[in-house]
Amino acid sequence: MGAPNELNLAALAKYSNDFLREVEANVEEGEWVKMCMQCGVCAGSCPFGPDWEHSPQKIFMMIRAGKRQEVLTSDSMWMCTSCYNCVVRCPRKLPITQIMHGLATYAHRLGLAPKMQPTYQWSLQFWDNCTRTGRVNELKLTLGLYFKEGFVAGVKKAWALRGIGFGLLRAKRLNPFELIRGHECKDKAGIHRMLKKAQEIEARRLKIPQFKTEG
Amino acid sequence: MPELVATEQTILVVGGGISGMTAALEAAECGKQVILVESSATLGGRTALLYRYFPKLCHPTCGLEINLRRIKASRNIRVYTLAEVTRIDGRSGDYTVSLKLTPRYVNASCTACGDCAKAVAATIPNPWNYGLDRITAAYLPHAMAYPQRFVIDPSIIGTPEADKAKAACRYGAVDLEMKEETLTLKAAAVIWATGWKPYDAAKIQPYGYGRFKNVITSVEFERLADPHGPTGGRIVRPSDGKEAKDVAFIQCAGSRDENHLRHCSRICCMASLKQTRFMREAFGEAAQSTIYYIDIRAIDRFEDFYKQVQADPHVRFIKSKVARIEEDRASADPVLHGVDTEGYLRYANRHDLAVLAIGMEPSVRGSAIPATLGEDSSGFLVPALDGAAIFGAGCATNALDVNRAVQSSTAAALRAIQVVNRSARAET
Amino acid sequence: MADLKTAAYVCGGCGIAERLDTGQLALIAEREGKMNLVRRHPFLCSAEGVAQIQGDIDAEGVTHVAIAACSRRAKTEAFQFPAVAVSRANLREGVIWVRPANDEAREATQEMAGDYVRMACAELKNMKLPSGHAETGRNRRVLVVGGGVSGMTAALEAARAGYAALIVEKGAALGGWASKLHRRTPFREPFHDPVDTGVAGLIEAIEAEPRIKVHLNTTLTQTGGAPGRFSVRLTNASGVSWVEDAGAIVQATGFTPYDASRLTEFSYGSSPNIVDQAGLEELARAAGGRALRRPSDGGSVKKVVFVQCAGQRDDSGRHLPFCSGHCCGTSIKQAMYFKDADPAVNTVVIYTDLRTPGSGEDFYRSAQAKGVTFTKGTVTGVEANDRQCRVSFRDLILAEDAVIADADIVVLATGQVPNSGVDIEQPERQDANGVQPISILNLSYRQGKDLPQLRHGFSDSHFICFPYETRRTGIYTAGPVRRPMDIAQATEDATGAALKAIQAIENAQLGRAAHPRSGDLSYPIVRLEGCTQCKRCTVECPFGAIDEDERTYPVFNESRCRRCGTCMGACPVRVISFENYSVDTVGAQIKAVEIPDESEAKPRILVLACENDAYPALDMAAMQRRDYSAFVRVIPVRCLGSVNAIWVTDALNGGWDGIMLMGCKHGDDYQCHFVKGSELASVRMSKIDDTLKQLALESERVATYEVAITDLARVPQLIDDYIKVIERIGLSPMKGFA
Amino acid sequence: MAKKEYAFYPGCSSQLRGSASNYLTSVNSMCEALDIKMTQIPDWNCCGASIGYAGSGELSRHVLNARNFALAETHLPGQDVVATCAACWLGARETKEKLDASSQLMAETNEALKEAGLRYQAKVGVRHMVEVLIEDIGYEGMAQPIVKPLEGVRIAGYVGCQTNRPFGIAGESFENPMYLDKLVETLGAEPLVKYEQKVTCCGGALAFSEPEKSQKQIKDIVESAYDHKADLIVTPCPLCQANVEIYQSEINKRHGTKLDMPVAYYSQLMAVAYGATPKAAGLDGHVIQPKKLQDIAVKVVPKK
Repeated sequence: MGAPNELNLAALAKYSNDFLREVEANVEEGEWVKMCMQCGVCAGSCPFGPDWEHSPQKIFMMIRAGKRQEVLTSDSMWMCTSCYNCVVRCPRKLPITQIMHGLATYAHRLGLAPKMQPTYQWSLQFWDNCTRTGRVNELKLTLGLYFKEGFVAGVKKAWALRGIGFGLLRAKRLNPFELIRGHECKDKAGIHRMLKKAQEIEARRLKIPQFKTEG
Repeated sequence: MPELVATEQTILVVGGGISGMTAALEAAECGKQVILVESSATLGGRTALLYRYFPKLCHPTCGLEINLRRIKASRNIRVYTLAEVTRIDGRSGDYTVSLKLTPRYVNASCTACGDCAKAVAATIPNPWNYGLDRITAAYLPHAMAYPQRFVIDPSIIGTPEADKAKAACRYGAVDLEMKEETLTLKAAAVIWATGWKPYDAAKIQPYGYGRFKNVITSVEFERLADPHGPTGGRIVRPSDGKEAKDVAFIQCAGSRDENHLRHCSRICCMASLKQTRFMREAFGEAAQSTIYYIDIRAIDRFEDFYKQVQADPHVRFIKSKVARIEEDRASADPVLHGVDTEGYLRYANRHDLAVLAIGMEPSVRGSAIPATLGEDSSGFLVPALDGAAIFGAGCATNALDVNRAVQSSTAAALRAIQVVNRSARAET
Repeated sequence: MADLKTAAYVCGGCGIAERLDTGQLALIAEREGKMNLVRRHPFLCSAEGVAQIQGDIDAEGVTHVAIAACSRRAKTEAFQFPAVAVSRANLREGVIWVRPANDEAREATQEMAGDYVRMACAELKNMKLPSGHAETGRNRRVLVVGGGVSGMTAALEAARAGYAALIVEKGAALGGWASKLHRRTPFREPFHDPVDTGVAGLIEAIEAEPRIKVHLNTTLTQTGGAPGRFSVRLTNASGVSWVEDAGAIVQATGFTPYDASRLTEFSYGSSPNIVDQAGLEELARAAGGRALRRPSDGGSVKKVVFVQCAGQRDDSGRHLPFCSGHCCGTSIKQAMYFKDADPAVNTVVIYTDLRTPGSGEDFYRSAQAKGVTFTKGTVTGVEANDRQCRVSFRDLILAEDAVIADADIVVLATGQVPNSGVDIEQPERQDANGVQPISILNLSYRQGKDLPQLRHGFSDSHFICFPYETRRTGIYTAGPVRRPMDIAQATEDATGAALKAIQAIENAQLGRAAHPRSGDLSYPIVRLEGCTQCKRCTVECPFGAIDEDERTYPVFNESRCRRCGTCMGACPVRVISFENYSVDTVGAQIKAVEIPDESEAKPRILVLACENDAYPALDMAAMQRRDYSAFVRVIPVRCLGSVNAIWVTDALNGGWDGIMLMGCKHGDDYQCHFVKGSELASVRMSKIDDTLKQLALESERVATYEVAITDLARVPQLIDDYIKVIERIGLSPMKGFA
Repeated sequence: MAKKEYAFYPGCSSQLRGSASNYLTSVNSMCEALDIKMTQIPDWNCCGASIGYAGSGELSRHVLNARNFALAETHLPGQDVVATCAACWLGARETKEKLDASSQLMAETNEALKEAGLRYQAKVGVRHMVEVLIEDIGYEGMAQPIVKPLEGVRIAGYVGCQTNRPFGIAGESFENPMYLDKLVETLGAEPLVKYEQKVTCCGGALAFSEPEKSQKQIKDIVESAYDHKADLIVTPCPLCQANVEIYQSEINKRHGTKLDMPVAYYSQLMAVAYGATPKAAGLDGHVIQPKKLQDIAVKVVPKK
């Protein structure tokens, strides 16, 4: 078998704390990752568990094993419904939901998040939508979602879901006027300044390039 | 046992389980005067409620019989049951202890003939079977009970039931006028061997103990397997009395968990491994056990036993902390949900019965130990640093198996003897 | 016995009077039992009943009391008359509680009770109140073999209780294994960091303790005697040899680390960068709190890999099959050496089951908080070049083969091999390190130089409830020689062993038996003039209590004896007996029973039941009112090993129809409190067939059973089934010949 | 008794003309009957919700919530911030706890708030409407105004996730919370205490991005209610309400089921029991009509 000098760099990074430290420094609640004892209760508690590739506990192990690329490009974090089952059951009290969100945010900031992951897109749109006026514009948000894959696809989807749409209209729970003039905060400008500042501060603290808000 | 006048030479042992009995006997057999205090109606403690010990699968009552015979034969031990320490004052070599004696309503004349039990109709949940069955309110705790003397349950005092018991006793042993007494005695040293209690399984919400009939604890399972137990040794489901041939054993039920007990309770892995043998004993080839675990802690020579069980094709090991249990509405089967973390395999396993390998909670908190005696964050007794002669023994000091508990109590006995001998030398 | 005065008391309480004709029983005691004094009482265990007995003892000079009431296990406080010999006829648990209360049962039940009264009287007349042995050893010093943490603790704790102690250490200094450590794992909260080993403190305390004497560079070259009077020849490095006396011995000879060079799969020895846990402690001590350097070139360390269970929990048969218990905690501690000195160092612990029981879980958490990485995996290989090591393993969580190729140091967590001396069963056997052990105690005992060993060479007690009960009375083991353990447990263990040593000293001085017949003053008395030097007693004694003199006569060492009576059972010429338990006390009972002739078609079955398990099981069956045949007569025996073949032949000759022997489980997981007793008995009984042939009797007439104390449902069943067997083969043809 | 006053944080969905506007309507009627004064935090803003994480990052989320706190402190001093939406409550409470715990976060947050001319002084308490009802009013208090007990209505209490975990209602269990059942009982209806899907996740915000997966969850939630012969499902969360109600038609298309289970807010039950008209109870805001409630709501009872 080969002596170390013949080994590739990827192998060298294996099972060092480099990536773990990176996560601790840059990911919300990242300092908890090292405390996982691999019991798997989070994996078994997740409602979308069957649908994702890596369970939280496995993600944590991958972080310790130095699998930076696999972790940050994984779609698993984006499957979190924020149900907090894992959090209340974790015997080590890890704030798993927050860590999953944090990893997702970090992946996005590094531009590694899986572009076509629907929840990824949805999450960005939501943030964009709610921060534009300070309040969510539900109609624009919904339509925005329908039309994100282009106009035709959007029309198709809207048509497919027309039952729901009309139902909500009838129930006065979808308001056409929102397209023209939706809810908004008076001090929009203040909110924008405040959020811009927040992102500067965070970028400063995390020593990473401030990321662009899309749209 | 002769009447003893406690003196500055006396060693007080609190707790009549295997640890307390051991500490008392080892000290007494060194020639020391010992007072052994037990809060329940009989000596024996938790181990008297076990069917078999790991790894030998021998019977706890066998060792209990020997220890009881040693106590009967000893001229140095005085036993108080239904007695609780309410206060300890003084210092090493010179303690004054207050004992609260709860009435048994049966005096020393009792011959354990059982006529009172025949006369009484009222029943209570059987504390010696963790309430899995009921016993008449006039009862002998269990076949090995010592003192071998009946108890009239306080719940029937002042009712006609109690009078029936009194009327039935031909030896004037039933004394309904008994009152709570307080006793003050002197002791040179105190050994605190108050043991442990099973962690409250209902607090482990995802497992539905208390909500789902067929989710029980490992200590309850022990009673099911025991011929002295509520089912006469038949392993059956609480919901429908059907034989439980496919049983799930869930490790770390309350242990190694910041939401419950922070410590590892040490015995649970071994207890479950042992209980898989009960399954084979009861159902032979039809038995199926599954152990859900994080780490199997078959420490030191127990590894041999672990290997034996691993070799049994009727026992399955899944490395997983079970996420939740759901009850099948029709069959009342517990269905376990979780993930086998060795390679990430999701499961939803149906069993006849789920047994929670329940954690060990020290029964120290709330008891009358002087402040100088610390408890650690898990509630275990820690040695006093101020030279107090109050020594922890057994599971009051750490999560221990029987063997280690006995080592610990034997050591505690010597520490107490050191104090007695010191004050004796000081006097002479 | 000049002033022997016997009295029998028949109790009518607990329904005895309703179910039995106590008048007739009293008559039996008087006419057949030949009791000087016979009384009936409606409630004998009452204060006033007891007072009557005591009165007779005081006023009438009664020396022997037969109590016909409940089981000998019941009402022990009431019926405690230390000044006289007492026998008990079990009319309650033994008769009325196991018999249906109806008329057709009445006659047989009454006969049963009658016989038990006859037996109690017969036994009584052959009993003496044990007086205790005259010359007892009075040496009060504890000799401790081994100067490690266990040994030093045992000596110190004994000294603190006021007893002198003598430490014999073969090495040049005290401290043992622990003195080679940099730090140890914490005993008490907070369980966060490695702490001082405490060895220096122990040594200081020992030097400051006037009651403790220490001999370094010294070994035991001969150990003889018994509790209270051990005589030990010591020899030091320069060959000087002398004798020291001791009252009891604690063997705390510790362990030797498993030889890592046997772990070829992990290339131990191929590079200084692959070390075992001992090796890492050396490095840590050398570094003295500063960052550890890479052994090969003193380079700085970036990554350390800990391989758990190295050569442990092994199925291949090449290494240790067991788990050494402390190693997970030790690796955690050692990983902290690195992390505490430099958090940037990567430390990876590869384990299959992380075993940190109790508060060890906190220590585990603390290591994780410090950034120690734990990986569930199995290591398949370790290789090294001049600078770095390469660890190949299966990551069990990520389910893939993985490699750590840049480890600066690899630590192999190897196990503990006990220093338990020579295996007396197979003296040629090498230990797990392939070393031929030399004796530690050099006992001059008939049965071998060292303590008997259990699985894997540990000299542990077999008993779960009685961890200190070795098979050599007065010699107790402590620490890792007993079972694998860490310092915390060894300290506790040594303190307990010190107590047992002190207890042995106190018992020996008073001539009292040690566990399990604690306090028993009886001891084996041998009529040497009748002895044929057959050596059976010396060979069979489970406790090696009997030596042989030059003419191969048995030499009894009372304070080594546990009073099981195995020697008595072994003796073909019946010259061994105890004052209150002998061939006669049982033999007389067998003869006292009334054997009906064939015409009555009432078989008589003798049950010899171990008093520790089978007899309590019968009692508890009775407490649950489980009926069994009225044809059995039960005699409790100290141990089935004490059953002498003559009892069997006498019974058969006397017309008994069958004999059931109920003893404890034997074999690997034996439950016999005297270790070998029940096994020996079953061996002897397998040979009884010849006797049966001589008497032209069916082999079924003698049956041996393993009975556990919980067999309360099974025992009555066994009895009733056996009755069927006897009914099948018919009554004994021997009736009437007696 | 003195009027109880709170700083009301309705949140985006429950505001006027929002997808849960009928929740707001019913809450108003309920509070009126219970003599609770809810004053909206002037110019309140979105909490960022649990789904906003990709774009937001931690600090922005805290800043959004802190802005609402600061506004409440200024304009409604001494009043607890009370949210009716589970996500708003969760987000707000998480921010409060994080800021209380970390002086650094607190400093950074205020540094950002300064841009909007605000300052958060860590004085506000953050609570969910359900907490107010249970802790400040109590079940007996809630029983007081009942004029139309909801007799004979079988109701499955669907608690969902975010009012239950990670914070939950004091004294309730994460796995089997009982407060909705107790409330239902208080109102004279029949609680289905053995309803298994109490705390099953409806998919939350992922109902939009992962419809198939979410609808699988919703299907379980509704079918179990049918198994227990429920007339309707009650919930404290607007997102749960929306998901579980409006996707039933989709599920029927997808799985050929015939789900038609009304899903109401606890506040609607209370409003109806307190004698509100169907409109005042927000019963007109449903895609699946809660007939049993409507029948009771239109019943005329003699004025007390």
